[in-house]
Amino acid sequence: MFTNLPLFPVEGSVQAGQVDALYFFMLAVTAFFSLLIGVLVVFFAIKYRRRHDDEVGVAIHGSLALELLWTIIPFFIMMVMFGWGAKVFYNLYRPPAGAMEIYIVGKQWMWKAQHMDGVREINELHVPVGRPVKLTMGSEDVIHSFFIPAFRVKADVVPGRYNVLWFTASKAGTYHLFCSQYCGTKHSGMIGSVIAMDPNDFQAWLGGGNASDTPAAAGEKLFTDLACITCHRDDAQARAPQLKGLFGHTVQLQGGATAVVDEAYIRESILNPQAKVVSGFQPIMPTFQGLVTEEQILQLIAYVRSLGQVAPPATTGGAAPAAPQTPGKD
Amino acid sequence: MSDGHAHAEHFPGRTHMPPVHVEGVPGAPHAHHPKLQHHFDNMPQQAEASTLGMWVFLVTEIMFFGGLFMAYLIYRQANPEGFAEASHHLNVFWGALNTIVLIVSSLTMALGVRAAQTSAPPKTQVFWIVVTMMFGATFLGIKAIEYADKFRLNHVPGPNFHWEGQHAAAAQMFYSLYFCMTGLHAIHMIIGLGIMTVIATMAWKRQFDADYYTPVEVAGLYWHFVDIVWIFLFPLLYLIGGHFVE
Amino acid sequence: MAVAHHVAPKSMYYMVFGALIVGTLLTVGAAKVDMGPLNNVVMLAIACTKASLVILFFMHVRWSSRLTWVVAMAGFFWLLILFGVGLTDYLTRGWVPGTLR
Amino acid sequence: METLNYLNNGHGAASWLLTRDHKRIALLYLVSITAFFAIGGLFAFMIRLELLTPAGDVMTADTYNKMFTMHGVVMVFFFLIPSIPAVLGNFLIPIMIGAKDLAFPRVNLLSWYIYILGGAFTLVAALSGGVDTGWTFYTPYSTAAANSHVITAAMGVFITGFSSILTGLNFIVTVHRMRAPGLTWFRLPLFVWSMYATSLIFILGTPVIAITVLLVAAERGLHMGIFDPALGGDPILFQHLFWFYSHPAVYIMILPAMGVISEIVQAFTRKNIFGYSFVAFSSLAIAIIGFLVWGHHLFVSGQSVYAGLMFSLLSFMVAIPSAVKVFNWTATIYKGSVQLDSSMLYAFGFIGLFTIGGLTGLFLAAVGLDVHIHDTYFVIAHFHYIMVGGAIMGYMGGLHYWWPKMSGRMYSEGWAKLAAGLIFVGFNLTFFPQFILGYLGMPRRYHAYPPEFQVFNVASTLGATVLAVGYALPLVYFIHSIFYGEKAPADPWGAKGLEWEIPSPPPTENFVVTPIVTHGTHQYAPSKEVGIV
Repeated sequence: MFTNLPLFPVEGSVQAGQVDALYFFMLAVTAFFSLLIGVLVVFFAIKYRRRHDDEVGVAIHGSLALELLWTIIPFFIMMVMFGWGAKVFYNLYRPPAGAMEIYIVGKQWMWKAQHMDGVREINELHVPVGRPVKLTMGSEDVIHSFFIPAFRVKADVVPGRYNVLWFTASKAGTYHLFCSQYCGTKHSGMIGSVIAMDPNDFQAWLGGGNASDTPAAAGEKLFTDLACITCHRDDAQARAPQLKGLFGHTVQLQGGATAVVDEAYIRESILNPQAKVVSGFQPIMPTFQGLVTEEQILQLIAYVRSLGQVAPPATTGGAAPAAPQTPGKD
Repeated sequence: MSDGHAHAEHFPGRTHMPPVHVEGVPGAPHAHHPKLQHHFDNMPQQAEASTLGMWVFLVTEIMFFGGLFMAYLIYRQANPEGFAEASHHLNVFWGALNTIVLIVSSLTMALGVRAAQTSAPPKTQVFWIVVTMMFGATFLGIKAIEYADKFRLNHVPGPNFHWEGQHAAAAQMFYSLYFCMTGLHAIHMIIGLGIMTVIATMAWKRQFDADYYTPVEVAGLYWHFVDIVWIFLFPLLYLIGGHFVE
Repeated sequence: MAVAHHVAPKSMYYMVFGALIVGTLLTVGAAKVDMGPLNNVVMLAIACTKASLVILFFMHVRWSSRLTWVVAMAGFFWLLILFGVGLTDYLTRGWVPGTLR
Repeated sequence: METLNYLNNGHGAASWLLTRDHKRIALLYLVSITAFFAIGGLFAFMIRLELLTPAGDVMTADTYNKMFTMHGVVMVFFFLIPSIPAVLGNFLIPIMIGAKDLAFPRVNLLSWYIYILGGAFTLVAALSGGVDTGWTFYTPYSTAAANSHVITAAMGVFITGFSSILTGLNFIVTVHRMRAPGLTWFRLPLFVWSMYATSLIFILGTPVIAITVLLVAAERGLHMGIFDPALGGDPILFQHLFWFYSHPAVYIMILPAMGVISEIVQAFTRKNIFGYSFVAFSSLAIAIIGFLVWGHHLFVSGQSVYAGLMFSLLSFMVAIPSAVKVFNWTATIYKGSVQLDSSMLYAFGFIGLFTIGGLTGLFLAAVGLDVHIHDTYFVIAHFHYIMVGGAIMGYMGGLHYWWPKMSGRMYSEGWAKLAAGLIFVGFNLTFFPQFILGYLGMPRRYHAYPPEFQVFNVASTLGATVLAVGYALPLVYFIHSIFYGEKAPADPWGAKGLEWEIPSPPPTENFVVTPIVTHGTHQYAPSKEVGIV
């Protein structure tokens, strides 16, 4: 698929068309103004070239009308560019509800992907064509950046937090995956492929893949192994909040604040449990900083999610495990 | 400032001068003050340039500390409880006492500048500057006591950091900021003491009078600025919410 | 001509000094009263007042040229730009549904 | 019998190393900055050499990473930022405002020594094994992961910052307090306006990067942990603080060049600038709005979506004063008396390349489009059009324009035109392909790359070779002119301005009699309003 001299990247996603449309619009406008300036400068330089040594130019001090003209016209053109760019950006960074979810972990110097039904990949990412895919991304060490040129999407992967990226592949094919934030020695080796497949092929690939435990199942196992279950339990002896049906809810914290239970909150609660303690509980949970990897944290999150959430993603096959529906009210 | 300065609002700095000024021609009234540097026209121009220069430098100092205050702002709004908990382990008494010590030193500094302004005898000028330095040193002494305390309690960020309370991570962040901010402030105090030593020596050599006291004035600006930084550091570090709980 | 600078009476310096000490004691006192979020406001208001007193009187800005005023104000104004524009990020994180803090 | 001037008034090393004459300090800067330009250029050449082939086969990945880091650090902090201000600004500001020297000559000399000290730290870091963090020192890579001399390099940047601060402080006080009688603000040469605006950025921005790299050093050396995610620290806060200075730093580079271009365009059209006050105030507008746009470096970092939108809007705003300048220069050429000497060729090159650089900046300001081209070669191409196509073109133009004044000698105009042409062609061949590479998706800082990107990389390396020849030529003919060039008259170009009224080279205290200014610079024709509205 790589031709020898590409001049323009393949449009492999729905987003690519939106970005390219803006690109061509800006290219046209800026080419016009570059040519305008270039032609005027060259034309004036020739027309008004100095013809004898003591010639001087005509004293012109300026023109308010012209100044206003070339302030206001660029201003409006730029407002169009801004508005258009803002619209594209807003779409690029607002994942639709019900997108197929994949967890990504970046570490020096590889990309790890976990599909919700257990398939894991390294430096490859298989996605179906025609379905929104949402990546929740964390980093083990330094800042990386997940970049698929053919999809025109990119987001930094920052240690200590999750960033989200989404796209809908529109054309089957194999595309470059680059790390675009400098991350050390083998930064240029932190590359891979994104393989967009027809939905049927994708299902076949999932089925024939090296599926292990789903993240939720792996998370459940961890939940027991790390003895989380001793405190987070369903009965009256629970010394910690019950996790069933918690995801997506707003919880009341000590000190009066509230927090929405999302990926970021669960992550913080595992690594820095004292930061936001749910009211009515003692701050007794130990930190798991250094005891769990980023992947394991994501598995624990998948497990908590699988215990039920407010608005379960309307996904099937390859998405989050079917979750028991809980009423979406606090 | 006097009439001379009022003009400076409408004309550039050099309009104090008669319009045509030929080098070395008598008639430029202050051209021969021994402290006038060759590239200035007269004493007021030189004095104004120096104070303006110090003010511009203080703006850079504001931005220099500003980066730290920004970090403080971001992390405190992210961990209000952790910061409060960490702050409770600072000794409010020492902090308040040091604030008062610095305010006293600012007063004596201001009186020192005034002594030079009014051509007071060198003894008086030196007296005020030395008193200022003594209070500055007192401040650093108290700071040293506090630092020693933190080292003893292992509240210094790094591998040996130990925290007994609930918010260990936030507390370590707080103390990272505490040591950076107060440490940088202390370095400014030490530099201030160095400057004051020079100023005191110059005052002792009878270099300052009502006609020429720019160095004292400029050094005073610096000293007061360092005081202002502490005026903000004290409540922000020592008095974070909830001292009524105890 | 060089004695252009305003010489303030000693009594003024002592009055400003008194105000600064009172301010310090007030801050310590206010920290012991539970006013909720107002505690921070009161503390910062007192600190700003104290700083203004030092700048206006001890640092002679009260009698200085307009340029000095502008320079002094510019420093604090730029600090507010750093804080204000920087906070637009921190205070709006997670506002768009689906994005995380 | 040579008359006494600043060059022959005192001989020997001490007369230079202890000088307080702004003109001699400018020459000290000229020599040291040229040295750093050569070092930075050498690193650039190594980068282009490696990128000739897709596989990383010329040097190891670690070496390559150190090469682009040192290229960035040296070029940004030790060449571009001080270039025009410290050389041309130092030399010209006192002369242009009719003063004998800057307000604080000793501070001026001190700032050169600080610059050299900071440079020494950086060179020590380079020679003792290098730094591999990128010139941006992003945390947590720089604080936790990098295994190179980060602290030494960070201290180099920290120290050099004070050199910038002192230079900016000196300029601001000088412009406020040292102007000749009658030289009102609106009679100032536009170069002085642009240097004033630049100085504002120096004093308001530089301290922030100073404290930021200090915190990186503290975190790395003392394990303080200000940006450490494990303690709840935010690596993105580093980026905010870093770019609060480092984006305005781009305007530190381009504003002085704009000032130079304004002077050259007026001199070589023998015509006063079109819309003086708009050009003057647009410098201030760029300096001020430039402080509000830093977040466009964080568009894909995980900064909030709304902050991204705001920074996008503000980034578009800063383009308007730049556009105003370009339109005004174009209008100035209209009905001028245009003479295409080498300085003017550089000015034309500047206008063309800056226009492309500025307009591609709009692509990066459009936040939805930036997501794709962020951290790709599109960005590299864009900022090299601004920094090399803009700032260095301005610097070269300024050097050619004022060289007769500085050295007292004329250089070979023919060679100079050839060099200007080579630089223009070489530059475009080097950097234009990188726009295409960037949109194709080639990320920056890549040691090895997929083979389909090779053609453009080869073109780029070829261009870089031409560019290197173009930059080497002036070194040769400028040095040649010092020994063999014919003596320069006071005003070789028939230009107007205080600097052209004193001998070339100027006497030590510039003016024997303090000038009295009655009108603005560059008034060639008797003033009459020509309506074109």
